[in-house]
Amino acid sequence: MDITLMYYLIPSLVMFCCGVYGFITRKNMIAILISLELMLNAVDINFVVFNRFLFPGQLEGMFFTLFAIAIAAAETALAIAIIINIFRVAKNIDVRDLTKMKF
Amino acid sequence: MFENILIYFVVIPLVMLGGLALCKNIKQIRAVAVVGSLALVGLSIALLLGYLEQRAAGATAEMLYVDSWSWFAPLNINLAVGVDGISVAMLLLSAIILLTGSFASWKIEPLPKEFFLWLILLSIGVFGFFISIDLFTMFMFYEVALIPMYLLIGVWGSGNKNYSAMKLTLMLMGGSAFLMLGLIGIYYHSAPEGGQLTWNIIEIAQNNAIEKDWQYFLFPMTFVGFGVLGAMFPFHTWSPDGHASAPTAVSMLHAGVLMKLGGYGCFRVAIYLMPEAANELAWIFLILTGISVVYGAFSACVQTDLKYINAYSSVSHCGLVLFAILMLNTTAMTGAIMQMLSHGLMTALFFALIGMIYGRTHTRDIRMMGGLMKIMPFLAVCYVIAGMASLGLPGLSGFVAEMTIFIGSFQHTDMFHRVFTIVACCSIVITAVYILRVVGKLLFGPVQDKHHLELTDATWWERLSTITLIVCVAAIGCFPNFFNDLIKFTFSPEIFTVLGIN
Amino acid sequence: MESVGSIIMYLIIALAIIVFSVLAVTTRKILRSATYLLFTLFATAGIYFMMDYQFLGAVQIAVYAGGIVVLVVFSILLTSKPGDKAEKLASKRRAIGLLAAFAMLGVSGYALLSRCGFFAQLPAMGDVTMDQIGDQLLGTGQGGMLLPFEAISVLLLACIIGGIVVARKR
Amino acid sequence: MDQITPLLILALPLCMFLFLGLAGNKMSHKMAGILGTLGMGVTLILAYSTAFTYFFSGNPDFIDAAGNRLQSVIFDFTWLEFTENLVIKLGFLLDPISAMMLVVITTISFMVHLYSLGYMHGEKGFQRYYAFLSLFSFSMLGLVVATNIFQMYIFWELVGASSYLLIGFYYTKPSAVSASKKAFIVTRFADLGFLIGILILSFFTETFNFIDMTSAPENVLASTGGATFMGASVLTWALVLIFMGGMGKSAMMPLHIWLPDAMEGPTPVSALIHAATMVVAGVYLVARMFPVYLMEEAALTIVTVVGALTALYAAIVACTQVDIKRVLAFSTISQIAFMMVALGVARPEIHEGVGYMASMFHLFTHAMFKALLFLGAGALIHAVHSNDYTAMGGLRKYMPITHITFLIGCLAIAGIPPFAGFFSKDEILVAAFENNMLWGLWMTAVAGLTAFYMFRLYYRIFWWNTPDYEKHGHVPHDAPWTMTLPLIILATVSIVAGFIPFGELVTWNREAYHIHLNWTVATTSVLVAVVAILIATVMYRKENAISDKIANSVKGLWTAAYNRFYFDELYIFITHKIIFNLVSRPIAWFDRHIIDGTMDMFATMAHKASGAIKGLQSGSIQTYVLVYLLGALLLGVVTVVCVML
Repeated sequence: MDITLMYYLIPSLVMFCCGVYGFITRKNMIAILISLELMLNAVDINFVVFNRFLFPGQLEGMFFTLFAIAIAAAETALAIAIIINIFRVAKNIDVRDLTKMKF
Repeated sequence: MFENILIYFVVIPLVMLGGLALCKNIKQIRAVAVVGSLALVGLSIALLLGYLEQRAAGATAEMLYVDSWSWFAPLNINLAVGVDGISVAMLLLSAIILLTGSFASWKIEPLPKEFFLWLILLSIGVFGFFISIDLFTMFMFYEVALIPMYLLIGVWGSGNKNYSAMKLTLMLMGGSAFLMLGLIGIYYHSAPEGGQLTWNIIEIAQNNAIEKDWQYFLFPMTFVGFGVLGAMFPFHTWSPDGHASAPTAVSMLHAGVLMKLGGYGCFRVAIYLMPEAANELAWIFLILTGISVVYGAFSACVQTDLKYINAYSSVSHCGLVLFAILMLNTTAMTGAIMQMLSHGLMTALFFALIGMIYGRTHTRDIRMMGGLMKIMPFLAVCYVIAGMASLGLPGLSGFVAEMTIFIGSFQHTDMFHRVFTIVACCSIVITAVYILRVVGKLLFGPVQDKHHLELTDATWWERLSTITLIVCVAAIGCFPNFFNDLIKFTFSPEIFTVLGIN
Repeated sequence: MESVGSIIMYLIIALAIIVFSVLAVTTRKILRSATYLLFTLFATAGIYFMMDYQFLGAVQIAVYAGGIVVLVVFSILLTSKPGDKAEKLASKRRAIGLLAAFAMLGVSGYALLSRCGFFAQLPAMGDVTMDQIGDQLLGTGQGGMLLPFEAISVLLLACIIGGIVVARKR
Repeated sequence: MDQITPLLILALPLCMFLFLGLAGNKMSHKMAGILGTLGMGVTLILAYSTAFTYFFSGNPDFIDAAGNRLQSVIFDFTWLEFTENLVIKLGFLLDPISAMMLVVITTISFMVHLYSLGYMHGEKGFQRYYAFLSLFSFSMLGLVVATNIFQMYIFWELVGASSYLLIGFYYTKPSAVSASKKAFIVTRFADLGFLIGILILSFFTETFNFIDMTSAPENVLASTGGATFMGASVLTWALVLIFMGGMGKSAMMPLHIWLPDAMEGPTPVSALIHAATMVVAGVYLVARMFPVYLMEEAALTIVTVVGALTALYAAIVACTQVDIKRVLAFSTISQIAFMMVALGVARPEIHEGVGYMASMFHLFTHAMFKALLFLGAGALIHAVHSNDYTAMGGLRKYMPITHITFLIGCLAIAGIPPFAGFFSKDEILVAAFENNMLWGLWMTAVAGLTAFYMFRLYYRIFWWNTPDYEKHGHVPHDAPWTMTLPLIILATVSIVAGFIPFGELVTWNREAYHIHLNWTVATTSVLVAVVAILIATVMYRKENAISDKIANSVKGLWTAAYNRFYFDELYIFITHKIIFNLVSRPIAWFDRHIIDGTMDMFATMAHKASGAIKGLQSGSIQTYVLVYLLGALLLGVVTVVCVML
């Protein structure tokens, strides 16, 4: 049995769909963040496997993943800062209850 | 650029804005406002004299002091200026009303500095509009004049001011939307045989450029667009609410000058550039404006708020302006411009007086007041004079304007126009009814409220403001031929002969 | 034909990714959710190793599993008491989520499977050395990534400052 | 003739108005009164000299070799130029009627100025009063010397306004305010007709100028080209509409309702404006346009009918009124109607248009004796402090001068020779008889009624029984000389004015005409008048119940006449119930609720629409993601399906 490109894409797709599901259904902001990370990861995998299978000599896909990881880290840090700040003010991190900033 | 006198009509207010920004207290603010508006009055008188001199020397061009500076070349937008007799008269009117308006808001509270800033910004729009002969800059100044109105009413107004400010702004903006469509349409059809498109009014008019089919579309657009500001039925309802809520000086400037922008625009753009369509579609608007005239007057008969009465009266009088413009003959159109001048001055006088009375009695309901002649004779006498001007007493401006309109309109060879003229004539009786009703209730009779007995008569700045306006009203009323000649020259016979009208 | 070992390896990794992602979004305890995320991330790192990108795998473990998840866990501990359970999902909400997820799965899966080009074999590739990575990451030549690198670094800086500013006690 | 004198005649009162109006508050009552009176006195002298020059100087500008008087335009300034032909000029037209009017106006006005010094003594707003009097004099003088119809319209409006101001002089009194308002609005309504008439006429003739119109009235008729409107010729329409303006000012039925109420003003004002000068403006207007009216028989017939009806109506009503000023007011209406009838029946072929001459003659004499009567009434009111004759009686002993002068006035108006009224009224009756027997009889009857109600008034005031004046604290006595002097002067004029050879001076075609009494008509009318006076003597000389019995026997008619045949109620019904409640209020409602409601509805609709789609911008990212995803998937599916197909 050959492990072809497809075999890597399927789990990544499942992971992405899980991310979507989580993102839409969860109320806890951290849970949403986790779902977001899942989706990001799925995309990372795709970058890497496409790079590896289709353009083996080059490294752009890998670099993009690298950057994505960096950005994800930055984004998570910032998101968590915001979450904690919100928690401090509202004692709650349920997205549906946080409507104060809406016009 | 600065050798053209016209540009100073925009420069002086700009300098005033700068001066105001530096002001520290109310005295300085007043000084800036009065000195600036005096300068503007002086400038407009200088312009009038210069204009007459040039005409006397045989200048026959339609517009004098014409100049143009490129502003945005790809769309051929220029800052093009030029004046004819009408603009000169309008500029003079605006300057006078700005001056008297400054006096009338001598004690404006709160935020006097901001108030004058917006007021002067508004006047930039007005002056800019009257000196422009480029459709785009004209429109731009038009908008500059409209926007400050929102804040002026919304912040310094009285009563239901938020609603009124919003309504006024939105309705006028609605009109602008039509107008913008019309103006852009004119631009794109300004050169039907190819060549450079232009926004310049004179060029478009001289080439008689716009194709007839397009005129049928563009004429209603522009006429309605400006007509909204001219309080044309059924787009007049912003006027009562807006005027009722606006502070004194704003009411004065708005009814006195801003509504004239509508009439002026209707003439300068809609009719001047698209005479054929104007000729053929006039009947629709004649009906509407004819309704305005009578309907406004009837509505004014039963109002109880002084400002509402005057606002409906403005609807009636401004309706007469548009009515006369649509008659498309020299006499009636001259009358229309005279009516603009006359109405501008006398309605400003009215609003000034109403503001002063309101400032004392804190009510505008005529049922709550009475016998003011005894308490504040000066203001009451001025009010009677204003009323007399409004109902067309000879020797004051209203009579001259109305008669010119009626005579001119009746010269139309078409039966329809003549019958409508007679309908419009009826307004003079109704006007008498509502004016005398107010005068009788407000000024004569016994004093209604004992507290009113302690009120004082006009202060010196109020006297100055009203006397200036009364003198102007009487000047037009007594020496109409001067203004008549000034205005009449403008109506180049060509546009009428082209159409074969009169 | 792959070696049996790599097939088994693949199966474990794929299974782990699928199971732990599903668990991560379905569990009602937020701390568990974070843990499952950690496992998913490890599994992802496994894929990177299988792809012969050792460096990337290491970064994945170090930054993601080591950094981000720890941050997440900390914030969870800061914002919720242990044993807190998310309330049960309303069935409508879950239905919507499931619909979106499955629709996504269906459409994308169909698109994947209908493309036979994706059945490509794993081509041979030499090891990616650190030299190569370094040269290319900070290079300006063909495939050089200096500009994005710099941009990312600025972004990171901005995030650090932003994080401090936002989270700072007033 | 020099231009300075005529210019001064107009300018002096105007300057006096401006001066007194602006600076009046700063000066004392006496000062203002004397200034105003002096100004008017100078104007009087100037006007007299002008009229004298016109009639008797023999200047070729004024009279030609054949003895025909000429119309002479002394000056004519362009005031407002509409088109080349339609120009409003302010000028000074001197011809027999304007010269006569100059005399009438300045005489009465001077008398009133003088009289008011006493009558208005100590009133608040004395200076204002004199300012308004001057304004009125200016406007009225401007009206009569108008060279064109538009100048006349201008001054027509100005007299209306000054009349408004003077009626409302006691502005704290609600009745005065409403009377002034009524006067202005009713006459304004009539002026609308006048204006439309001017519009129509000027549209066809392309001129405002009186001389152009009246010297060649055939051209006026020809210029309309036989156009008709609703069955009547356009010229008839124009003339009738212009006459409508005259009806308003001259208080012809049905536009007369303002005049009785106008008596709310000070009495001297009533004498000047509402008896002698302004109210005859309508007659003057028709006389001015008379040659044009001759072109349309129908228009003249309308003038006659309106005049005749009004004359009878006003005479009947006058028989029942209690307020002495109202009796005089209705008498004025009736007498003006006489003048209208005279114009209406005048034809060139009847004694060379004697009606026209009679009308002007009556205008002249009536101005004198009616002003006399009003000023007399003023003296009475001044003495008794009441307008009602019920508060008077037996006053002949207390106020001899007033009594004699008032009697002279009554005799004059009743048409007893040799007083002025006899001659002028006689000419009117002659003209009426010559035109149509019916009109002659009708007007003779009205003349009889006139004699009756005047003497009814006279007896009720000066005879009847004497109330106990002492009880009320003051005994009536004659007024000071400033008030009695005008009475005496006017009484003298009323006695002698009838002997003025009017026909020599004023005729329709300005040719001299020798008046000769028609003895039949004269005898009849004098007989009727004497009988009427006798009846009045029997009924009212001493206190008795005859009048009450008669009143009770025709109670319905009496009540109706007492209530002026309910014209006021009719007007109030029309204005309040119909115009205000059925027109204005619905329009105002329509404006607020329908028009404005539509505008507000647009706003509300925009508001609602944005409210409806606001939910889409919930700010919930989860929803955004869901929508985005589903949308993207949908697009994907669509693409796939398209690719497959």
